[in-house]
Amino acid sequence: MTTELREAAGTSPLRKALETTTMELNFGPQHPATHGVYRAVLQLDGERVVGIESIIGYLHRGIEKWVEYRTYTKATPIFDRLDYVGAILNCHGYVGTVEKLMKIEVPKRAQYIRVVLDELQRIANHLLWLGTHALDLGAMTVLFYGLREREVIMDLFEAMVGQRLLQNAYPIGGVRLDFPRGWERACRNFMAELPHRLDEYETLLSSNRMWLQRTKGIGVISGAEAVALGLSGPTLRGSGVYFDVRKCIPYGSYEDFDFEVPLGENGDVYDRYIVRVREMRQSLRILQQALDGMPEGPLMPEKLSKIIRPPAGEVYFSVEGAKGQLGYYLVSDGTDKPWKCHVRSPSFINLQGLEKMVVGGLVADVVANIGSLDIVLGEVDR
Amino acid sequence: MTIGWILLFALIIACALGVVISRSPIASALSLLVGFVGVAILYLALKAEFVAAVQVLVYAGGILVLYIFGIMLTDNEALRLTRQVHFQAWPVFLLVLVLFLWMGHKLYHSDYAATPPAAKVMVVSGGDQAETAIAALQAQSQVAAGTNTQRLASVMYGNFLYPFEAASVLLMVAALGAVFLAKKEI
Amino acid sequence: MTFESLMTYVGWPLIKIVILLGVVAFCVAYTVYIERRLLGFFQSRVGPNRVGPFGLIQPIADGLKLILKEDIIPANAQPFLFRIAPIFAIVPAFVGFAIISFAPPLVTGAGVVHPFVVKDVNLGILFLLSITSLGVFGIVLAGWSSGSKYPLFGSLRSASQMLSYEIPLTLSVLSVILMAGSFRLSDIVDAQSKLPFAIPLILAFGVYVISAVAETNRIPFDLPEGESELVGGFHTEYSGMRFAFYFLAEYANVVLVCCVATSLFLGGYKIPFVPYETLLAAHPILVSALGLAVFGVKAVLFLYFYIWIRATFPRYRYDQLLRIGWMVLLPIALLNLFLVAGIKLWLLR
Amino acid sequence: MPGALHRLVRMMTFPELASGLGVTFKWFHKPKVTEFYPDKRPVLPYRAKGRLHVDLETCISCKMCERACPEDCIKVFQPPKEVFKTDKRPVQFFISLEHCIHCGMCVDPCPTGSIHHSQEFEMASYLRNDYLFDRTTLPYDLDVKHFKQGILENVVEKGQ
Repeated sequence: MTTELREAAGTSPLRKALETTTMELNFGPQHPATHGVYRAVLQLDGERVVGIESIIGYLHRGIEKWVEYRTYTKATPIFDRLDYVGAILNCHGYVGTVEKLMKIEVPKRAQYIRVVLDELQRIANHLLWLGTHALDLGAMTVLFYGLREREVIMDLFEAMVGQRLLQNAYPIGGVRLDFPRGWERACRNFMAELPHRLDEYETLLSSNRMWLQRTKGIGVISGAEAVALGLSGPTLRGSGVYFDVRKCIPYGSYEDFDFEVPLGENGDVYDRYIVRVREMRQSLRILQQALDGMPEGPLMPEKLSKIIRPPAGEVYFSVEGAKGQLGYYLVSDGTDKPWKCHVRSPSFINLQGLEKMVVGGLVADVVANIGSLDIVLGEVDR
Repeated sequence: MTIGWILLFALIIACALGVVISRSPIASALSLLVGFVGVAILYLALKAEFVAAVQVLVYAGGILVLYIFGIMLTDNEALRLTRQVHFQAWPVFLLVLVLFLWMGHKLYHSDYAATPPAAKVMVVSGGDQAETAIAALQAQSQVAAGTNTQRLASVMYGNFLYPFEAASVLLMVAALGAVFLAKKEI
Repeated sequence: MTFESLMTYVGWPLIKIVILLGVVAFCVAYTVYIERRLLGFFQSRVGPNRVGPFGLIQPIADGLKLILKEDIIPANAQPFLFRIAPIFAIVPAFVGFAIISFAPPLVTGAGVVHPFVVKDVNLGILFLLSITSLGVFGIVLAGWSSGSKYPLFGSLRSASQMLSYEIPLTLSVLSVILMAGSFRLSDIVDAQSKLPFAIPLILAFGVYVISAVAETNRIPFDLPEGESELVGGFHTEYSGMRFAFYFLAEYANVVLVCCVATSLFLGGYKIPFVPYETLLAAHPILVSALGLAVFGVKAVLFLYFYIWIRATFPRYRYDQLLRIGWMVLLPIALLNLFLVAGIKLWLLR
Repeated sequence: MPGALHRLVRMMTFPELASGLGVTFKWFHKPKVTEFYPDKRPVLPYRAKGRLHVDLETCISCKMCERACPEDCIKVFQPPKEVFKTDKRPVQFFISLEHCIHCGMCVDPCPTGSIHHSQEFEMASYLRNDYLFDRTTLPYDLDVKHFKQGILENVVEKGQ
C-alpha cells in the first residue's frame, strides 16, 4: 500500500487520498456475534456490505472420517458433537440411519419416547437460539429468560438420560431406559408453564417497534431462491416453503401426531424468528400428544445382536433437525465399521444463504442474519 | 498574572502554527481543538461567557468533530506525503508579519489602549458592530442592568434581528445546498 | 493576598472539588454495581454477590483488577493519541458535575450561605453542554488511534450519534431555560418550587430522556460499542486502567445525565408539591440534608429507569438511530420549543 | 382515518414498549433462579452420569466395558488363569477420566452392574495423573456422594 502510494505521490497524492475504496472487515473468528468460530470477510462500502466471503473450518474435527475407524455403536456419541445444542436430534438421525440400514423395527414406545426427547431438544435449541439472536440485536434479557427455561429441559434430560448437553441418548434399536418416576409430571409442569413464557418473549420482541425495525424486511430471501440454495428447516419455512421432514418424509411415528408447520411470508429475519417461536408451540402440541398417547411395550427390539454388523449397502436417512433437514448417508461394506459416512448438516447448507441475505444491507444486518440462520459451527465444520 | 496571559497567548499561537504546519492531519485537528479552548478562555477573561461557551460548544464540540470525521475517513498515509509548507509560504509569512505589526502599531496608538476598565467590561467579542452597538446602547442607557448574555441577546434580537435572521437563512440555504450536492440519492 | 481571599478563591473551591470528585467517583463506581445488580434482578438472577456482603466490595475488586492489568498498546496504534484519548473522555464527564447544585444552600447563623455546588456559574447549563460536547473527542481519538477497524467504526458512529443527538437535547433543555428564564441551574431549580418541569414540559422531558440515552451510548442506542456488531466499539483495543477510564467515563456520564435530569425536569432538591418556604422554617441543616436526600432519591429513580430500559429493549440500527434523531426528535423538540415560547410570551406574562 | 389516528396514538404512546417494560418489571420481583453452587450443592438425579465407579468386588473381569468404550479409556487386567477359576476379580483396572466422555456405553453391557456412574461431578484437578484411576484409587467413600435422593424420585433400573 505504502509503496504504491509513494509511486503515485509524485503525480497527485491528494487525489489518491480522496479516492473512495471498499474496506475489508474481518468478521470473526473471534467475534461475539458469529456464534462460534465462523469467519466472514466483509467488503464494506461505508457501513453497507458489498461482498461477503465465508471462511469455515476452524472447528473441523474430521468426524465423518473419524467414524470410519469406529464400529457403528461406538460412533453414536461422536455425532452428538456435531450440533452440540441439539445433540439428541443428531443422535436420532444417526441411529435412525443405522436402523434403516439394518431394517430394525423400533418398538412403538421407544419411538414415542424418542419423539418426546426430540421435541424437548428442539424447544431447548430454539430457546437458546432465541436468546442469542435477541442478544445479537441488543435485547439481553431474553437470553437469560431463555436460558432459564432451557435449564428446566436440561434437568429433564439429566434425569432421563443422565447428561445435560451431549446426552448420547439413544442406542441403536430403541432407547435405553424408560422415563424415571415423576419425570412425566415434571415434563407436564414445564409444558404448562412454557406457553406463558413464550408469550412474554413475544411481548418483549414480536411487537416491539425496535425489534420490528431491526428484523422486518432485512435479509429477504424468496422461496425459490431458498429452495435453489438448498436451505431447509425454519430458514426455508420462513420464506414460505412448506417443507418439514416430519410431515413430508415422516419418520419415527411422527405421522401419528397432529401439528401444523408454521410458515413465513416474506422470508426476512422477522419471519424466520416468528417461525421458530411458533415451532416451539407446535413442539409443545406434539409433546402433549406423545405423552398422552404413550403406548406400552418394550423399549428395545426383541432380537438385536450385541454387535452391530449391517448388510452391505448404502442408505440415506434424514430427520428434521433443529436447524433443518439433518441427513446421514452411510455406506456399509458388511463389516462392523461404516465404509463411508456423510452428514448433510443443515447449518452448513443454510450458511449458503447468507450471501444472498446480507449483500446490500448494513453491517448490523449481518449480525441479524447470522443470528436468524441459527448456525452452530460444530455442525458447519463437522 | 501577566505570565499567565503570555503563556495563554503563546499556547494559542503555537496551536495555530501547529494547525498549519503539522504533518499529521489529526495532530492539526488536535492543535485546533486546544486553540479553540484557548480562545474560549480568552473570551471568558473578557467576560464574554456566552461567546466562550458557544465557542466550545459549536466549534470544538461540533465542527471540529466533523473535521476529524473527515480525516478519519481519508487515507491518512497519502495526506502525510503531501507538502504542508510550500515555497509560497515564506513571502506570505513575511506579508502577514508586516500586516500584523502594522495592525499592532495602530492598535497600540489608538484610543482602545486607553479605554478605562469600566468600558472594557462591555467589549463583547462579536465583531465591531456588536461592540459599537452596545456602546451606543450604553450611551443611551437603555440597557443598563442584566448580565452580559442578556445584553447580547437584546442587541442581537432587538437592533440586529433582520441581519441576524438573514444570515441564518443564508446559512440554511448553504447547508441544504451542501446536502443536495453531497447526497447521491435523496 | 490575604488568607481570606486565598481561601475564597483557591482554598474552598479546591476543597469542594476534592470532595465532589471523591463523592462522584464513589457514586460512579457504585453505579456500576447498582446497574449489574439491578440488571440481574430484571433478568431473574442475582448479579454480583460474592465479594463482601451483597457483593458491595465488587467495584473495589474490579478497580483493583483493572489497575493490575497490563496496559496493552497495539502495534498499529498511534501511541501518543492512544494514551491520551481516555483522558479526553473522562475529564468532561467529571467536570460537568461542577455546576450541579445537590442541595439547597446551607444558611448559617450570621447569614453566611454555603451553596452545595462547586461553582454556580451564570451560564451553568450552557457550560455543561459545551463541556460534555468535548467528551466525543475521547471516543473519536480512541477509535482512530487504535489502528483497528472495529474501533474506527465505533468512533465514527459515536461521533455522528453524539452530534445528531446533541441538537434535540439542547433544544429540549432550551425550553426549560425559557420557562426558568435563566441558564443558572440553581435558578432553574428555584423555578420548580411549585411544580417540577417534567409535567408542563412533558414533550421536552421525553426528548431529553431519549437523547440522553443516546448521548451516553446506552441500549437501545449503544451503537458505538454495540458488542454484537463491533465487538467492543471504540474501546476494543483498550485494556487495564485505560479501559477503566472509558468505563468510568461512561458511567460518570450516566450519573451526570441523571443529576441534570433531576435538576432540570424533576425539581432538583425540591420536594415535589411542597412549598420550600414552609420547610425553611425548620432547622436549616435539616433542610439541606433533606434536599440532598431528595435529590439523591430522584437521581436514583431516574437511574433505575435507565437500567430498566437497558434490561428490556433491543438495539436500534445505525441509520435508524440517526433517522429518529433528525426526523422525529428534532421536529418534536422544535415544536415544543415554539409552544413553550408562545405560552411563555402570551399566557404567562 | 380512525385507523391512521389509532396508529398515530399507538406510535406516540408506546403501548408495546410499556408492556415489555412490564414483563421485565414482573421478573424484578419474582424469586431468582440462580443456584448458589459452592454454598448449596445441587442434588443430581439418580441417572446423572458422573465419575465412573467400579465395584471391584463384584467385577468379573469380562472386559465388556473395555470393548464397549468408544474412547478406549478402560483397561481391565484379568487375574492369572488358575486364580480366575475361583476368583474373577480383576488384578488391575484402569480408567482414564481424561478421555472419558461420560457416554455411559460401558454401563450398558456390564453383566453384574459393577461399573456405573456415580453422582460425583467435581472432577477438576491440577494434575494429569489424578485422572488415571486404578485398583487402589477407584473405590471411594460412597456414603457421602452416592445414592442421594434426587430431584425426581429415584428408580431402580438394574435388575428390576
